[in-house]
Amino acid sequence: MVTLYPHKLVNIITLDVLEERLTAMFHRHGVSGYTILRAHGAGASGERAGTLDFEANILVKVIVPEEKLERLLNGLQRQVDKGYQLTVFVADVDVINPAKFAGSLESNS
Amino acid sequence: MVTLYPHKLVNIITLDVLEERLTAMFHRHGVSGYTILRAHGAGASGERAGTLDFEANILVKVIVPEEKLERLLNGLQRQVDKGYQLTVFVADVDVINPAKFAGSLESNS
Amino acid sequence: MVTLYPHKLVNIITLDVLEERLTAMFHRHGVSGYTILRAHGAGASGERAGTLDFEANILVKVIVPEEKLERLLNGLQRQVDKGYQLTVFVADVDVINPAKFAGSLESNS
Amino acid sequence: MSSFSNLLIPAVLFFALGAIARIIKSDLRFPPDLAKVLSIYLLMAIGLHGGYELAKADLGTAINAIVWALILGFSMPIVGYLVLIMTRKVSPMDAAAISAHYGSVSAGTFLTAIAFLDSSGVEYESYPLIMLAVMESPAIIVGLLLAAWARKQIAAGNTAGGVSVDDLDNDASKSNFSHLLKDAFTNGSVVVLIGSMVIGAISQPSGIEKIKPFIDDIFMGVLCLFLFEMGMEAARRIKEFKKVGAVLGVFGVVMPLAGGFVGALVGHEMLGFSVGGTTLVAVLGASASYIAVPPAMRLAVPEANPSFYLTLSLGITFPFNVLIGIPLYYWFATYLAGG
Amino acid sequence: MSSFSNLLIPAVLFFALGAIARIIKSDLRFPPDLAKVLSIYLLMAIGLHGGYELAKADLGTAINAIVWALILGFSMPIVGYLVLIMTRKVSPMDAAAISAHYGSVSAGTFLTAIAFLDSSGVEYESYPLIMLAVMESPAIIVGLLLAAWARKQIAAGNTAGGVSVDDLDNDASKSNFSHLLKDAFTNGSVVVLIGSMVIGAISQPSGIEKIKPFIDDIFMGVLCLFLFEMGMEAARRIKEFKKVGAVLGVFGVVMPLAGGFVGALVGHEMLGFSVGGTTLVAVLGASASYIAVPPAMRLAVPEANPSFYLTLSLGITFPFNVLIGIPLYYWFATYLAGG
Amino acid sequence: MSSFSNLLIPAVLFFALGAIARIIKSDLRFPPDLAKVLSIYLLMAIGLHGGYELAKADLGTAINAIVWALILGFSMPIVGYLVLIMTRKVSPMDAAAISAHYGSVSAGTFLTAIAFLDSSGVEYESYPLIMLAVMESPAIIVGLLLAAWARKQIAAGNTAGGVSVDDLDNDASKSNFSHLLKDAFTNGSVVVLIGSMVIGAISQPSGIEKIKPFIDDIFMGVLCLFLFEMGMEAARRIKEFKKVGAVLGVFGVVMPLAGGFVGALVGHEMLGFSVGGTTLVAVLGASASYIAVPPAMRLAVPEANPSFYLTLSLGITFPFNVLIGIPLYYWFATYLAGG
Ligand SMILES: Nc1ncnc2c1ncn2[C@@H]1O[C@H](COP(=O)(O)O)[C@@H](O)[C@H]1O
Ligand SMILES: Nc1ncnc2c1ncn2[C@@H]1O[C@H](COP(=O)(O)O)[C@@H](O)[C@H]1O
Ligand SMILES: Nc1ncnc2c1ncn2[C@@H]1O[C@H](COP(=O)(O)O)[C@@H](O)[C@H]1O
Ligand code: NA
Ligand code: NA
Ligand code: NA
Repeated sequence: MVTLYPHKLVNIITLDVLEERLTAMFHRHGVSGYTILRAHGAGASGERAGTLDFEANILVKVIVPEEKLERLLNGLQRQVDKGYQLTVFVADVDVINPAKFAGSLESNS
Repeated sequence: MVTLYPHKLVNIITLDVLEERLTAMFHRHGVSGYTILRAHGAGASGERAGTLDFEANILVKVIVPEEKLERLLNGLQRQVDKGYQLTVFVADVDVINPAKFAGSLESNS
Repeated sequence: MVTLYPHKLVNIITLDVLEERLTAMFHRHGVSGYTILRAHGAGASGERAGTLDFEANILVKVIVPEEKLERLLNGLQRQVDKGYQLTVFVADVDVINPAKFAGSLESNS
Repeated sequence: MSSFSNLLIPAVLFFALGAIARIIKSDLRFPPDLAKVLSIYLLMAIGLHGGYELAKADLGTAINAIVWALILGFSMPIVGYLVLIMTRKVSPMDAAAISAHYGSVSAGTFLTAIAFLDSSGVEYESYPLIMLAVMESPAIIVGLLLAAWARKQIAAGNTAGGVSVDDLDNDASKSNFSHLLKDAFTNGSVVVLIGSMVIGAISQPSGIEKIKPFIDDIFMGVLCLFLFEMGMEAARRIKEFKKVGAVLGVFGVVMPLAGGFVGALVGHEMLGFSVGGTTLVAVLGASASYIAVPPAMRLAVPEANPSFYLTLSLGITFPFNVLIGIPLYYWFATYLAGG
Repeated sequence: MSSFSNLLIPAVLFFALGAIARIIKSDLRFPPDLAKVLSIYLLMAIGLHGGYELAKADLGTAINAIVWALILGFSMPIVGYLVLIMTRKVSPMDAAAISAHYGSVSAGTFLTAIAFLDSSGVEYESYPLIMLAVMESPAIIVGLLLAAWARKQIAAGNTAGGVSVDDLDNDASKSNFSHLLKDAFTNGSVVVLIGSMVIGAISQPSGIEKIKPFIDDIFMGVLCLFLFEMGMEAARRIKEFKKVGAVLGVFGVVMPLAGGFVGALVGHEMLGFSVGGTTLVAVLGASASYIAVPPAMRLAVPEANPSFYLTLSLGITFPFNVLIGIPLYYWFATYLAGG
Repeated sequence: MSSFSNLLIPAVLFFALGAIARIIKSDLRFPPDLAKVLSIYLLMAIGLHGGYELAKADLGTAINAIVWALILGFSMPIVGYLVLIMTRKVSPMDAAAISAHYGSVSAGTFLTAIAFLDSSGVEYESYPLIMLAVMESPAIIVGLLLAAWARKQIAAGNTAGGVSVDDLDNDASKSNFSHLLKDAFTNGSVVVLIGSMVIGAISQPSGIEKIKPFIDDIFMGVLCLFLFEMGMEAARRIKEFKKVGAVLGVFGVVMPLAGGFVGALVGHEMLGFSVGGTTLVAVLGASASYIAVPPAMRLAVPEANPSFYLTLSLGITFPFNVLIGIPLYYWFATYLAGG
């Protein structure tokens, strides 16, 4: 029988051009990894059709143990305060291998 | 400390060719935005490999405050009744900026 | 009013080259379908930039009724035991059409 | 050369290679957007080329060709629909969606026919090209009309479902039938093809000269790449043959034969074309769309089962035409010319 | 030929076709990565071509051209900024971001001008090409400086927000201003263009000969495809005109006219170029970037509203230059040469 | 020309430009699917070209070349495996996966060698091309055999893990070793290359003539674009050098030198090729696969650490061969011919 361990999945929808800025932040915030998907969409700032570099969206997914959530959200909030548009939402997920999410990107590289 | 506000995330898996039809519906249903990802997959209707226009999938994500959920799901159900194949699932998510999801696409444009 | 039925959404982040291996497994495990998105990312094994075949990620989503979850997770665990790197996480979702997820891919084709 | 030597044309061989790659279960995958880019290129190139030629052509013959293209495009889906209903193997909605594919045309098949004629050293008129452009839309429209009619019949005894004009929830830009018609004419393939034809016709010759290497020299190679991928897609579809059943499978061969026969007669008798031009009109009659029409049917006739129309047009009729049909229509055109 | 016959150049016609496709709400969609691939190709081709020519060119004139490119690239955003602030329609941050676009250049517009000159049989120097490469970066830098200055002004009365140097949370590789400068020079477009120029200049002639068909023969066709897509993008942006307002809309036409006027004077008076070369320098002055600068501003000036700079550069100035500006600058260059 | 002037070939310069772009941390990014499309094109073009030439070639020599390709492809991974095991720096699984890469070949390196010979005006035989096609698969098979053997050794003292034949959960189409062999032959790269060779050999000459501009004229330019991107990828990998360690790093240089030496001897002594042909066989021996083999190892030897084989083949051996190896092997071939 597979045991499940509760974690938090932080989702961030933002611009493709901010990818490097975000991943640099993840390295500083001790998360163990991230996954990025290309997206398009629309919201308060209009349509982002995704055909030109400057209006393509990405959906970023970061799984963290509950105790790292606060720090990550604070980091994201600071980016928002600076004017970067991030659409952030958090979900509960269960993982099968909690050791994977305890480490940090920095220690890997 | 970042406060989290519970919302609903509606996910819709459907055909790429229906994208415009769905987004037009979102404009009418008062949601504040949407995010679309390209996908492929398989289900009861066979494989959708994504290499030709007519068999590419999309995964559509719409975050709404709880009170708008019913209306959106009803709209989606009506599309299903007309014969359009939609795979719909709903998840609980927490957002950091509830004001973003209270508005509507119509009022933006 | 639309009724919602609780299900499990199994997410798997893995390499693009393992896609066929996973989908073959889904056929054997009686799931009703799957959806696959292309992704890139980073984790303990370094960066997967997605520009070359051998380092592109996929995000696989499989919705199953609760009673099928255990069997699917066991199948995934066996792949991990063999050395295949899978990042697996499970979420609770509600579907509007439970009949869709009761069937199996095998019976379709 | 023997009329069956089309099997030694690179374009046809690449089509076969794609099919073989799929059959031996190769892990070869083409990127998702490649087919789209290649088909935009092909439509742009044939449009420019055709427009340039047509600017020098005879107006009377051009109008005549357009009229016959419209007649073929409107009548063939109706015939197909009636035949399909008579088989009692598919619902009226399926019959409407399938037959729309056969009224329309396949640019891939048309281009393979051109490669065939080129490699046989056979001359051909440029009018069939304008017929290709014209025939994309009418079949879509007839398909929508047939589906609307079938839907009304069904709704008479059953009030649920269907795209009906008074449906409150419908997007204003979609529900209305006039908007569905508009969709048929603003279809992406139609816009690229007709737009490029107009540009080819009105551009300064020096400008056209500058883009010739792009649209002419590398054309055949790009077509090979396109047919390579389409061979894989066709082979994937043919596996679903069993779902479709023998009767529909036969339809997927008989319908192009009938369309090719009628097309050849139109080309020879009505339009007075040479053997090459007659072959091309036959191919227009015989071929079924698998680029422009399937998405249109997905959107406008959601009640139809896509397995049927995709397997028939892409899995059966397309390979049949490429491998067997084209030399056959050519042989028939030669026979007509000699008769 | 009449200087307004540019409307019959295939490149311009495809731009118009793209705009029309969008206006009639065609469902035509280009794959997300196509614009990127096409612009890498175009930058690579013009870089190689230009580098090859420049290797044979006069060093003194080349340096002179570079100096004037720097002067234009640094001064134009400052002028634009002051004008925008005077209109009182946009915030200082918006003014900084918008004006950076006008100091930089649009390779698409430049290439359309070359197509125009080619089809008019007008000769031109190769120096404007090196100016194109040089002008990408200074404007970005000035934009950043203006934004930093505006941010400081705002921060004087308001401690919240903004990219400030002492912000603890900042990524070390981003927060620092010197790193923003570095970004301006390692910008992808700049690297492809300057890298290709160097390769074109130092490669063995036999090697260049082998890649000529790729960079020369198919070039105009690829440009047509690129402008086809850009026509669609421009038309999508022009719809947002109402958000931008009339005053800014006027800026989107007057700024390129002023830039074209100044550029033509520089080309003719300072650099002594022919009518063709003068026209190209005018186009450099007139055009606004919509490939390299928007992402840079998104990243470095997040407080600015992208609707403003995108609608102006892509939706107004770009089509204005392609359809009206280029023949106008050419006419003005002819006038200067004759005067 | 001096044998080190390969550094002035555009293809090599673009490789360097890609590496520089990455080193200066440019934000230049190529779309995810571009490398795939370019490599399909390159394989198709060299296949067609080679098949066309081989149809005119001598059967005896061709068979001889194939036999020697098989010998090289089967023996080199075994030698590599033994050397790696002796270093005691990697596990047996890693040794199996790494050595499979060195038995196989890199089309990018091979094509750069052709650009080098072309620009030096050196003639070469077409047989090495068929050897390229033949050598893709054997190395994969040997890699699988070595891994299976290593796995068995490990399993003797440890029952957990590994792809074992009696594993109940295995997909029937994967678990079975015969299916892994099948995978080696239906590998996408192999299908495109061999399929195109057959098409090139059997097509009518008039058909091949029509696709020549696509496969010949624009070939070098496309290769430049491909190497541009591969330069970026190689530079990204070389950063991981420290993870790999000095001993493995040395292996990444010594192994191609040994392979190039052996390959040159085979080309000159066994096959009697000219200096050009001998250079190409040396490159086949020296180069390591980074397109076909890595995905195959990911799938079949999941226990191996990809960092090792990717850094070695893509980050070390590939740039070494492109920048230093090719002129060296050419010099050695000249020496053999003169000796
Ligand atoms: N309610 C929503 N649901 C899903 N995605 C959204 C929503 N609102 C905004 N987004 C995404 O966030 C991006 C930026 O939104 P905005 O900042 O509101 O313009 C949009 O392009 C969408 O991709
Ligand atoms: N159980 C499932 N889990 C995840 N995605 C599914 C599932 N069933 C269907 N889908 C997705 O929905 C699409 C249409 O499914 P269907 O209507 O069952 O053919 C498929 O192509 C999949 O992308
Ligand atoms: N904490 C995480 N959050 C989101 N995605 C992750 C995380 N860790 C790993 N991944 C994804 O899983 C892939 C493989 O991870 P790893 O096996 O840790 O190298 C990465 O390339 C990421 O796409
Ligand atoms: Na037809
Ligand atoms: Na400018
Ligand atoms: Na080798």
